[in-house]
Amino acid sequence: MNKRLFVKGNEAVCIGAIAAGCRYYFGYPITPQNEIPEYMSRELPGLGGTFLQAESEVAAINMVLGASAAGVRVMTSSSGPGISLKAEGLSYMAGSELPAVIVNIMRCGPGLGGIDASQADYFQAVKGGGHGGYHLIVLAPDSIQELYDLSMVAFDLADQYRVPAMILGDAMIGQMKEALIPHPYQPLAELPAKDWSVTGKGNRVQGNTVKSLFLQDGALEAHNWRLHDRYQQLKDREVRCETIGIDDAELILTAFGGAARIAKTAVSMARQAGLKVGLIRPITLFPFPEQVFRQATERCRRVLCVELNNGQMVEDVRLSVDRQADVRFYGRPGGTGSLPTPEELFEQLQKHYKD
Amino acid sequence: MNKRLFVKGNEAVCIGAIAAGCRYYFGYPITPQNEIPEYMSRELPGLGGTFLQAESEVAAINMVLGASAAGVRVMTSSSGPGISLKAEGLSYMAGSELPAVIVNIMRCGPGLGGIDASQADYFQAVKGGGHGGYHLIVLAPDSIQELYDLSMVAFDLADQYRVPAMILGDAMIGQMKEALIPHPYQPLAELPAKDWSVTGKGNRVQGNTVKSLFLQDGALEAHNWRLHDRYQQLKDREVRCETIGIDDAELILTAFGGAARIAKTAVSMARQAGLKVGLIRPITLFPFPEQVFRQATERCRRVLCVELNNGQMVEDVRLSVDRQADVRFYGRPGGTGSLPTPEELFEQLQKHYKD
Amino acid sequence: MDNNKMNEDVFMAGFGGQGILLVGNLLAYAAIEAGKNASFFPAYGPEKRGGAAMCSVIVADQEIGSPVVGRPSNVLLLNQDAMAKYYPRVRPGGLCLYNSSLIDASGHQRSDICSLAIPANQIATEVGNVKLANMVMLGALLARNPLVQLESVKQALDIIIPERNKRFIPANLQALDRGFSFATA
Amino acid sequence: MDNNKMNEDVFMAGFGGQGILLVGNLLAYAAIEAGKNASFFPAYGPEKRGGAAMCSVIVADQEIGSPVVGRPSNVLLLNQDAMAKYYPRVRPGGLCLYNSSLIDASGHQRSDICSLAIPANQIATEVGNVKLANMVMLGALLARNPLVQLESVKQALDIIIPERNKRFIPANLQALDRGFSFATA
Amino acid sequence: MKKLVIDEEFCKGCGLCVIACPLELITVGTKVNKQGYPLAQISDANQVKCTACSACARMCPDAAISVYLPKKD
Amino acid sequence: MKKLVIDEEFCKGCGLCVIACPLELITVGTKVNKQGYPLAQISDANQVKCTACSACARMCPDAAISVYLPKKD
Amino acid sequence: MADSMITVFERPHSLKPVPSHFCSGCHHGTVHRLVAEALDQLELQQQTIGIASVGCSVLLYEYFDIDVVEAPHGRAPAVATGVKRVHPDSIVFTYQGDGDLAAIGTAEIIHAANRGEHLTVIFVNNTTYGMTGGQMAPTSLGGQVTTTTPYGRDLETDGNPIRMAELLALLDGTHFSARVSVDAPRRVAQAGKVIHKAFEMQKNRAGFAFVEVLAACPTNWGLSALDANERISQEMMPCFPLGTFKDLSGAQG
Amino acid sequence: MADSMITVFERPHSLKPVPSHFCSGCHHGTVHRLVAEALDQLELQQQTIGIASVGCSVLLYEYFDIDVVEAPHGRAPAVATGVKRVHPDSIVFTYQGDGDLAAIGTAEIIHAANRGEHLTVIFVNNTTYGMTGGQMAPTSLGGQVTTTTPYGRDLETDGNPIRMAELLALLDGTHFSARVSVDAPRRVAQAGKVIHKAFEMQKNRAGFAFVEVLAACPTNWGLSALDANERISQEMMPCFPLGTFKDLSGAQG
Ligand SMILES: Cc1ncc(C[n+]2csc(CCOP(=O)(O)OP(=O)(O)O)c2C)c(N)n1
Ligand SMILES: Cc1ncc(C[n+]2csc(CCOP(=O)(O)OP(=O)(O)O)c2C)c(N)n1
Ligand code: SF4
Ligand code: SF4
Ligand code: SF4
Ligand code: SF4
Ligand code: SF4
Ligand code: SF4
Ligand SMILES: [Mg+2]
Ligand SMILES: [Mg+2]
Repeated sequence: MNKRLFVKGNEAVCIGAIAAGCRYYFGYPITPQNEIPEYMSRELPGLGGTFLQAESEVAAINMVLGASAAGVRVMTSSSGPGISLKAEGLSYMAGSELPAVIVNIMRCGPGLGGIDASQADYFQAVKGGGHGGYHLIVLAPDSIQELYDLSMVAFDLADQYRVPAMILGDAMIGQMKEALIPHPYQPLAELPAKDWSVTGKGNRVQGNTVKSLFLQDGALEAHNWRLHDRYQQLKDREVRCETIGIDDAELILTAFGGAARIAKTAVSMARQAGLKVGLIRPITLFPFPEQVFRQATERCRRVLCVELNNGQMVEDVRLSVDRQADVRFYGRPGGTGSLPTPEELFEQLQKHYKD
Repeated sequence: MNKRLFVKGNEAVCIGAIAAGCRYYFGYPITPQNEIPEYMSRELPGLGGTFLQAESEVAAINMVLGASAAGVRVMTSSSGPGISLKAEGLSYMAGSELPAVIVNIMRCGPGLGGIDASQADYFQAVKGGGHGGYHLIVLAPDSIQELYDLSMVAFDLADQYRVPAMILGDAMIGQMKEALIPHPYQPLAELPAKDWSVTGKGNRVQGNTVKSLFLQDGALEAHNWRLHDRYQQLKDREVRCETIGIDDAELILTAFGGAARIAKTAVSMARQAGLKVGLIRPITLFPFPEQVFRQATERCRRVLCVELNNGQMVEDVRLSVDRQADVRFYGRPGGTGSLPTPEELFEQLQKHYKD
Repeated sequence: MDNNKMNEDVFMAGFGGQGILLVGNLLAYAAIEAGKNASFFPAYGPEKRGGAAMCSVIVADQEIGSPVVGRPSNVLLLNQDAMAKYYPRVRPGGLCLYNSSLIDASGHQRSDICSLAIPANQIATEVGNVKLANMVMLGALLARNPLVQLESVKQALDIIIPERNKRFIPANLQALDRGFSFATA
Repeated sequence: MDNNKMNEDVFMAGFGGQGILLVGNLLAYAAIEAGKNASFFPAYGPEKRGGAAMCSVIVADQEIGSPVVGRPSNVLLLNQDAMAKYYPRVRPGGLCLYNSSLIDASGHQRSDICSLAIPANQIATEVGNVKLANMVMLGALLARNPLVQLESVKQALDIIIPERNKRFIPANLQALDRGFSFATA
Repeated sequence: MKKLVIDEEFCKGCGLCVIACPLELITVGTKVNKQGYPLAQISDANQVKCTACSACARMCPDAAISVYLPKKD
Repeated sequence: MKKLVIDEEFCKGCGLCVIACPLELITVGTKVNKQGYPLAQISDANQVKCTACSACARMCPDAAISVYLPKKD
Repeated sequence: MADSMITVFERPHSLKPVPSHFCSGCHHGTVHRLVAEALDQLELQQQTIGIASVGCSVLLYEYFDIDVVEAPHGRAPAVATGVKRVHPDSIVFTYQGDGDLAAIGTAEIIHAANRGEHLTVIFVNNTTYGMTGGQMAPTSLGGQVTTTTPYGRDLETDGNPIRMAELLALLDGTHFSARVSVDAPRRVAQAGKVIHKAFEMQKNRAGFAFVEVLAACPTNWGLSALDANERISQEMMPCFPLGTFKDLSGAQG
Repeated sequence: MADSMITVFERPHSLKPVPSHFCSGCHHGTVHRLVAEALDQLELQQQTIGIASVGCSVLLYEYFDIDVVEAPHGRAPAVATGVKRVHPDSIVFTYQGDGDLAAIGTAEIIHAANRGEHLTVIFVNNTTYGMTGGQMAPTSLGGQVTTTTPYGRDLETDGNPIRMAELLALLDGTHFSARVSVDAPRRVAQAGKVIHKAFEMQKNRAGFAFVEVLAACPTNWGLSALDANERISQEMMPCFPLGTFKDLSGAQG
């Protein structure tokens, strides 16, 4: 066994990124993700990379846009208000087909809200916080190990599909520590050369142009369908999902990220209490594991969706399940003192198991 | 009959706003909505109001936040990239329970995209472009008259529920001209006094505080449930929807805003061709007319959703319809030369009518 | 849709500066003033100058659905590019007037529509200003399809033209008339 | 969940500056070094200083689910506020150690848990620094519930403490020992 | 009668009043308030010496100090 | 042989070259290019007078003007 | 106090009688008091609207007994503009940290100044992001170690300490711009006078008034309250000279 | 041209041989040519990366035969920072309008300058938002009628024309800042020299170089090309004086 590290989630995502060859980070401080810029500021200079604290999140995402256009792996991170400010830049990156990794360690909102764990940015991440109907790849780790692993995956998927990838964590996953077993970076696939990137034209016949403006008749529509195909490919090939005990389940609990961690304990409690409860934990939120839900609910008709918000992923669950399924929701929108406990979720399981 | 005006949609929304007592406008130029700031810059000074061209959309929405906190009716408008930049401010306004009207005359994206009509910001408007899981009231006019009418309604609903209201138009509705019959402003309801606004403390015992930060144990959660209740009230009371010929329909077309205008002609063509086609046109996108869809689809099992995007409202349709219903989608993401024609939609109706 | 009722669409295209949007707007406005329903939907190229310009006008008795049509029934084409792009889209049975001063129609022939060559630039120049070609075209259209009365258009012109340009009205009226009579003849 | 396997949770609370996060982290780290699984989950009040501080530690043989528990089995409470808020939440059958130097427990009585008063500030002051009360509490906990060996914690301390503070290690070890023996006695 | 009143609820023991006083009349002691901060204090003897110049009060970041003078009527 | 070459594809008839030329050698005529712009022009007579000072070319916003001089070998 | 006593110095009325959450020795408390004193002296409390920014001073409304709007990070000048345009007769001030005003809020402060908005801006420069745990601010000094410049701020790559009072003085809309410090009693007194003036100018409708205050953040500087206080004159002032960089209070408002 | 001719003046190679979409008499064309000339002269075309901004000049990549990234409105300096940090040996320039740089992009330009990013910034000041149809820009003159100041820009409420060259000169990271004009042949020549220098400095790794160019927008000014050209010296220069406001090119880079 490799030596285990004992680190915060916020650090794990950096360790993974650096292992995956990311040498550029642009960001702006915001709680509860400050350990990310802080870690990068310590490590990147020694690796010949660049850590730059931007003047704002708006500037940061546009520096990321520039660095990505220049052909390198680059990352930014933020939370709540900062992610909102990146919306325009993200839309431009999606439109310009620029890969990058954006980490959102969710805090609670709306507005200034609070710095505690929340999952209220699900819609923003998955349905597109910015304008113009693009998608991000959205990955939702539920452990420090997975933050590390998915950090690498995020870079690979982003490069492969030329779609920006978001790691959607929350204050719980970002701030907690647990063991991490590092392993060497192994790209998911052979990745395409970035021959579209700007480097100075050099001996190329044509200058490279990275842009999202399409003026010719039909050009923008064609571009959008091309992006749409890309999203379809992601749906076809890149879904990731963890399931526990769904084969004999009478009730399926579904949750992602931090909520899934709490849910896992609740599910164990239920199993110990003799309830046949299973778990579906989407790891990719976009692409959403639609098939898993549909198939599972062909047998097990009842699903309880648990989120740290007032109900967001539950819509994607409802859109995915078999027509006969009965999807219920339990959520807490977060804030100081408002994290649900395993006991509380166990109670919910008991309740929804019965009626 | 009142004298009919012949104006652009962008002007109609201003005429309505001014009739409803809006005297403050803060915005930043962007095509295809420039007639809005231009109209306001001409009219507001003479009415003792303030037109201010902000240094950016970010500044504009925060000026709106300030003016709303100060207790007046205030409006801003933008499109695509500019609306994305307002995401943080909108989340703060939602969190601070500040009423205001935000007009989005959608252009196509993602990124810089193009200035033609699109509806690709549906998700952004309806699911929350900003962080923290709030909602805006979202109104989708499909005519110049309705732009005018809903402009007033938007102010009333915003004030009544203390939820910011968005008018979601598109370049087609914003740029086209047709007749407008003005009528005097009549508030929807007796509106609550803005005793929460900042005016200088004066003789009040307590200073008023407009904020979205809640630090006490449980306070933010309680605040979110309070907002959630407000959203539920909107769903219960404020749904608006137009339906045409759904009682005997074998196929229901659904579309909003500009797409609905094109659809209306296609539906007439279908009826003339003897096809029993109906139309559901959601006017409020949030609250979404869930009941209308559910009831209509208890009888008519097939729905074709048409949008100027790759498929967004169709999700809300699917979430609303009867379990037996079969919801299909036809969309074009927009761009120069990519507006669907009535003939094209008629063809789609024929196709989906059959198989 | 009640077939006894009127529902007419007009599509016009040319390049920016030819006054396409102006006559489209004028026509729709005249229809409104005449108590009909009308919609006007402009579309520009990205450039402010020199790019393509086009617009759709619908005039109807009943409520107007789509302000755009895929295959327009009445079409005014003011330059060669517009001819190339939009002539094929004229609805079978429709009417197409084209500015023969700028358009070489030789490559474009359709027997399923009524095509009419209007030497609009030439007529306009005769009236005194080549920029009035748009009015000539509109006059010609109204001769062939009286969506609104020529008179209504003339009155609308008086309202629509801003004070500082009132002196150009007579020339505009003349251009309308010349187009009208050209197409009537 | 296999009942033969270990799965222990510890919750600690006090005010910022009492070193709650430090001992929580230390305990979890020691468990990791000892080959177990462990999670550490901190929570702060909004203020950097003076506000409340708390954390949860889970030590287990199997995979850890929730890093937080609603009703913790092992609880360390370091000030009066923490006592008021968290004493009632100790799981029935659980263990609660409280810092009796700062806590007046008179209003708090439960017969369904094992409560243990540790005069942590006093013992720490005897060791030489009131700030070591956290170590005293941890030592005491380990005497009552050997989630990890005291020895492992001591080794972990050596790794965790940054070079510039190494000189404080002996006092820390002593505080751990004193807490341990106080609770063993 | 006291010229200098230090409010124990507000004081955070920062010591800025101590360095502000030209006569070095204030010290930070060991007594702590309920927030856990040690408190600034002035002895009765020093109260007499105090010139009510307010330098300490002006420096206090927590507005914990009030200064008074006997009326000279 | 021409010293001044005005590219008809680029010229937009703005007239800035006209005012730039110290010798007033250029005019904007009535001939239009395919973008519809009237074109700047220089007569053969003026070609001879042209000093190739390039003032016109420097002013031209559309880089429509090239200037040449016969080799003096 | 007893009737026989004259009050020489007291907690201003515009401050609520509650202890603050600021760290021991944090100068935010001092600046709060100076603002409250100005409001008291000018009798503006009832007509004043404060705009809180995001930073350690976000809880303005917990301490000032006035109406307050909480602005998003950096946007206080825009929020203030909205408020002031609606209530031109009220007194509107923003209270902003250096991260807030000189980083994310650069555009908003420059354009509020450039428009000559009738605002008073209190700018607390403590060379760091206090609230988020001591990251580099645009005002951090060369070589300053922060949590995001662990090897010291490198002027080549991390940028230079930015002098907002001088920069804003250049704009036509700025009527007053000064830099003060609160690290010694006489400088506190001077700072008080300048802040007073900046509010008085607004009362007189004299346009945009800006006061930068050099302040200590003992916690994130990793210094004791006294050492932190000392750092202001030792390290900050050489880079951020005190002074008045523009004063049009004599000119017509 | 024939072998017997010497080329005195020709379209620069770094420009593609395509007509532009700019209006007749628009100075964007002139500035494009000057930039291309500098790239030609310094032989930088192959290593240059241009950052296009949103405005009438967004189509930079249609005209310059170089690599280009299109930045969101106002963010070109941030995009350029990202590019330059990755390719420190390439030449990176932004080309921005006055709405882009002096309004929405204020924070980005100030901080790029303040960091001393090794960039060349070409700033085309035409006192209006050209692309969107002639709205007020931060640089619009007092009294200027625009589509959003229909009664003329009122300095009291709409703000003052902002002088970016002077403002940026104040920042420590700025190594060069100048204002030029292209309204007369000799000024075009001078502008060319200044732009050349701003690129040369970057080649020499000398830090942030800024060139503001006064330019005409005949279309939105509602003037003929000639009258628009004339307005530059008549109306703009009194407010925006030409000159070099900072030049550290002599100093160590
Ligand atoms: C958009 C956004 N980005 C980042 C943050 C996180 N944040 C809160 S306060 C702060 C900076 C505080 O520094 P400063 O303005 O100097 O105030 P101080 O705490 O030092 O007084 C930051 C970055 C936020 N709340 N919103
Ligand atoms: C975020 C955003 N806001 C607004 C716009 C619309 N917009 C496009 S260009 C422009 C301003 C152009 O003015 P300027 O920068 O001066 O360039 P010019 O066209 O005058 O050269 C604006 C506001 C946009 N594209 N994105
Ligand atoms: S008022 Fe003056 S003399 Fe008295 S304690 Fe304070 S500083 Fe010292
Ligand atoms: S300055 Fe104030 S807070 Fe600090 S020690 Fe003195 S009285 Fe206490
Ligand atoms: S300056 Fe250039 S574009 Fe203008 S008229 Fe002369 S050649 Fe033509
Ligand atoms: S080169 Fe000189 S002389 Fe010749 S046409 Fe041009 S400006 Fe006139
Ligand atoms: S962190 Fe710094 S700025 Fe914030 S309250 Fe503490 S000392 Fe003051
Ligand atoms: S609108 Fe103005 S800036 Fe834009 S191309 Fe035309 S003249 Fe140039
Ligand atoms: Mg600060
Ligand atoms: Mg401009």
